[in-house]
Amino acid sequence: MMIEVKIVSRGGQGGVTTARILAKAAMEEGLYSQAIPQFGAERRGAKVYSYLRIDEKPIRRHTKVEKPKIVAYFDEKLVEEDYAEIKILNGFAEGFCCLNANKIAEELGLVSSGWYLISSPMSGAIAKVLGISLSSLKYAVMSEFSSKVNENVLAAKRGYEVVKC
Amino acid sequence: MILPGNASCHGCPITIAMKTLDEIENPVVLMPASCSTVIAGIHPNSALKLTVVHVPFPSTPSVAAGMSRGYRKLGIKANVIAWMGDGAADISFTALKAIAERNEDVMVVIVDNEAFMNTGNQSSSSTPKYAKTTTDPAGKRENRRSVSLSLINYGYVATASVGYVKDLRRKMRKAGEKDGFRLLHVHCPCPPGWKFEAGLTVEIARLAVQSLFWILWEKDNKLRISEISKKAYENRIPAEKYIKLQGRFKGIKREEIEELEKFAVEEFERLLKLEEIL
Amino acid sequence: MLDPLISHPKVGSAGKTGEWRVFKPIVDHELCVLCLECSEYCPENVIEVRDDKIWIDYDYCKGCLICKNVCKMKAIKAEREFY
Amino acid sequence: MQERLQDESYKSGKRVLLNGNQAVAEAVKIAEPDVIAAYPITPQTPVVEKLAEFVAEGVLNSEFVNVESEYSALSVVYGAALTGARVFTATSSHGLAYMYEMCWWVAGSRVPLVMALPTRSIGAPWNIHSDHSDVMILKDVGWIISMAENAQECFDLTLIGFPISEELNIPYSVSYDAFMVSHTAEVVEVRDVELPKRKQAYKILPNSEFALNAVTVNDARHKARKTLMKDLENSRRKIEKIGRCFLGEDFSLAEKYRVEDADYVIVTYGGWSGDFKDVVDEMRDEGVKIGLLKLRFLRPLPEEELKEISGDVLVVDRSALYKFGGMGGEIKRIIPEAKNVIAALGGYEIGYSEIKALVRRFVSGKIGEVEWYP
Repeated sequence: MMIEVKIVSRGGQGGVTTARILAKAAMEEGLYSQAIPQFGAERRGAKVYSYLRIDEKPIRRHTKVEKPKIVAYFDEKLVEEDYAEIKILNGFAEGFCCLNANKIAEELGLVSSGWYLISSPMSGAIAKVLGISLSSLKYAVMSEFSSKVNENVLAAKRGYEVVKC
Repeated sequence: MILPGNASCHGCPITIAMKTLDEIENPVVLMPASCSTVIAGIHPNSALKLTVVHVPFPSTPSVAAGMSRGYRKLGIKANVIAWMGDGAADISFTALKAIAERNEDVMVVIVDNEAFMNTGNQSSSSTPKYAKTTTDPAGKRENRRSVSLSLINYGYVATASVGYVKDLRRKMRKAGEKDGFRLLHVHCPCPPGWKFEAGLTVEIARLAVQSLFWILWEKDNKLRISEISKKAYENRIPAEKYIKLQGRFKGIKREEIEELEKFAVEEFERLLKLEEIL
Repeated sequence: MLDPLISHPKVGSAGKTGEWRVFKPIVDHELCVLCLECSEYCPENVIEVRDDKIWIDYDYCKGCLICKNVCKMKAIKAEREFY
Repeated sequence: MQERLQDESYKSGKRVLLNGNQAVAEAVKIAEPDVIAAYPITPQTPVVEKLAEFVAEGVLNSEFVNVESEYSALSVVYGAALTGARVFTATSSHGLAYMYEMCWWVAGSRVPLVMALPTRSIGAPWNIHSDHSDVMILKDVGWIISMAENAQECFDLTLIGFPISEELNIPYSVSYDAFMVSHTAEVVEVRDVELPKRKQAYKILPNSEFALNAVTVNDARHKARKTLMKDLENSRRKIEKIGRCFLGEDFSLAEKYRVEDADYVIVTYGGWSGDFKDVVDEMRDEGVKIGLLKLRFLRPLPEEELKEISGDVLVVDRSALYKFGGMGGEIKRIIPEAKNVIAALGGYEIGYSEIKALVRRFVSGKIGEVEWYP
C-alpha cells in the first residue's frame, strides 16, 4: 500500500531535505520511495510544500500528492485544514504527534542566520511514525549531509525518540 | 591556400588576405556566412587547399572554441582560425567576447569590408558615417566602431590591411605562433561595395592608412602603433583623397569630409595616449 | 551519407575565371625586376615565377589589374580583350 | 511495510536516490564525454552543476566549457564533436529555442552528440513548468528523441544515447518532464556498465584538407536531407539492438502495457505515463479492457506498435500545435479515428483523480476528436 506524506515548511527550514532523508531511509529499508520538492522557485521564509511517497513496489505515479495520509508541519503557524490521518507538528497542540524540533536544533547548534535547521529532527519524528528503523534513518542522514553530520544524526535520533502521539 | 579560379569578385581584398594563411601551421579554418563562404567554393569543390568548416553566422567563435577544446583534449596539434567578416563579428559579438574572456585557444581573423557585402552591401557597425549602403541609402548616420579596439584587453590583438601585406603576414605569423585568444582585424576595401575600380583595392587600402582612416597597431604585451601608421600621422594625406575615390561617399559635403577627417585624427590621437598606458 | 557534405580542393572551383576578364595584364619582362609585388598582391593567386620570369595563369586571371597598379617598375600594362 | 524487498540490485548496493537531473548526470559520468558545454536554465541547471562538480572533484575527466548562451553551448559541443570528441550538453525551453539554428546544423552535419532536455513550457507568458512545447520544436529537425518516464529512464536513456548517436551519426536527445521527473528523487539502479569508445562517420583534422558543409546547389542539399530523414526513419533496429544490449531484452521504442486484448488504449509519453498505468490497473479491476502504449521514443516514431493497436485510441499530449497536440495530429495519420487531448500546459497541476476522470470520459465515449483538458 502506497503511503503519501505532505511536508509543510518554510523555505530555509529544511522541508525538501526532510523528504529526501526519508526517501533515502525508506530505500535503505528495501522499499521504493519518491521525494518531491515544491516545483519552482523556493523563497526563504515562504511556505513550501514537499511530498514523500513510499511503497513496497515501484512507484509509477508522478502527479501531485492529493490525499496524504500523513502531514508534517514545521511550525504552528503553518497548520492548515487537512484530512490527513496522522499529523506531526514541531510544537504542541491537541491531535498532533508533537515534538520541539527547534529546541533539538538549538541544542545541537543546527542554526543558520537565526533559522533552526530542523530537517533532521523532523525526519526523525516522521520516520518514527512511518515505522522506519532508526538505523536506516541514521544512514540516510549521514549520506545527505556533508557538514555537521554527527549533530544531524543526533538530532534525527532525538526527534525519533521524543515525538509523542 | 586559396586556389586560382575561385568565385571572388575582381580585385577582392579577402582573397589577398586568405593567401597569408600559409603563415599558419596546422590550420583548421572556420567560416560563417560571408563573402568568404562563396569564395571558398560551391560543393563539390573547395577553393581552399585547407581544412575548412562552414558554420552558421553567429556560431563561429563558439564552434571554434569547441574545436580547439576537442583538439586539446584529444592531443591533436591544430590552429583553429575563426575567419569572419565584420557582419559575423557583429552578430556573434557576445560569443566573440566570451571566447576572448575565456582565453580560448582560437585565432580570430576579421576581414572587414565595412558592410554586409555578401548580401549586397548593407550597413554594419563597421560602416563609416556618411557611406551609402542599401540600408542607409542616404548615408549612415552613426560613426563606425572598431571591434578590435573593444577587445583590446584580451590576448594578442592587432589590426592589419591588405594594402600592407608584409605587415599583415608578420602579424598573421605572430598570431599563429601564440596560444590562447588572438584577434587579427584586417581592413579590406571592397571594389563593388565601396564602388571603386577593381584595380585600386591595394591603393585604396593604403590611402585609408595614410589618411588615418585605418590605423595599424598591435597589442601584444604592450600596445604599439605600427611604424607605417606613425609615419602616416606625421605626413597625413587629406581625407578627400581617400574619400573621393569611393562611390559610396558620392555627394558627401565638404563639412562632412572635414568631420570624418577630424574623427580619424582624434581616434589616432586617442590611440597615441592609449599607447602610453597600455 | 557524406557526399553532399564534403567538398574537395579544386583549381577552378568557379570555372575558367579567365573568361571574366576585360583587361589582360601583360608583363614587360625587360622592365620587370622580379620584386614579386604583383604576385604578393594578386587576389586570384595566379602570378608566379617560371623560368626566372613572371608568369600569369590566364586561364584563371580575372583581369582586376591590381598587379599593374602595385608594380613599382610599371612593368605591367593592360590590354582590352572585350569591347 | 517493514518487509524488505531484497532484490539483486539492492544487494549489490547500486540502488541510489536520484532525481531525473542527477540520474542524467550519473549516466553522463559513465559515458565520460571529452567536452561538456551547457548554459543554465531552469529546470536543467542541476545537470550542469552536477557535471561541473564531477569535473572539479576529478571523478569525470572532461573539458567543461562555461559558455555564455545556449546557442554557444550547442556550437561548442558541435565543434568539439567534429574533432572526434565525445560530447554532451543540456538545455530546456527558451534555451532550445535559442539554439534552434544549431540543432539543424548538427543534424545536417551528421554529428553524434547527446543532449538532455528537461521539457519546459515556452513563453510568453513566463512559465518554468512542464509541458512538451520545447521538445516538439525539435521533433522535425532530424534528431533521435527519447522521452523518459522517470529517473530510472533518465539514466537508461541517457546512457544508451551515446552509442546510439555514434552508431547512427544522428544527434540524440533525452527528454523528461520538468520538475515532475527532473526534480523528483526516486530509487534508481545505477548500472555498472562500460560504453564502447566513440566512433563517428568522419572527423575534421588539420590535414583533412576538405571543406565541410560548403554552399550547395542542385541536388546536394536534397540528398543530404533525404539521407538523414531515411536513416532516422530506419534507425529503429539499431536503437533496439543497442538498448537491449545495455538495458535488457524487453527494451523497445514503445512500452506496451496491457494492450493485448484492449478495447481502449491510451497513447502517451513522459512523466504521466505511470499515473495512466495505475489508472489502467484500477479500471482493469473493474472489468474495463484498457491498456496503455507509452512512446519511449518520439523519433523515430514507434509506428509498428501504433499500427498493432486495436480498439479506441486516445492520445494524451502536453503541448499544442495547430489544432492538435504535439503527437495527436501525426498519430492520426496511422490511426485516423484516434482521439486527442491537449492537457495541462505550463505545469498546470492535475492530480491522479483528474487523470482517472479523463480516462473514464474517454471510455464512456465522451471525448471528441480533439479536446483541451481542462
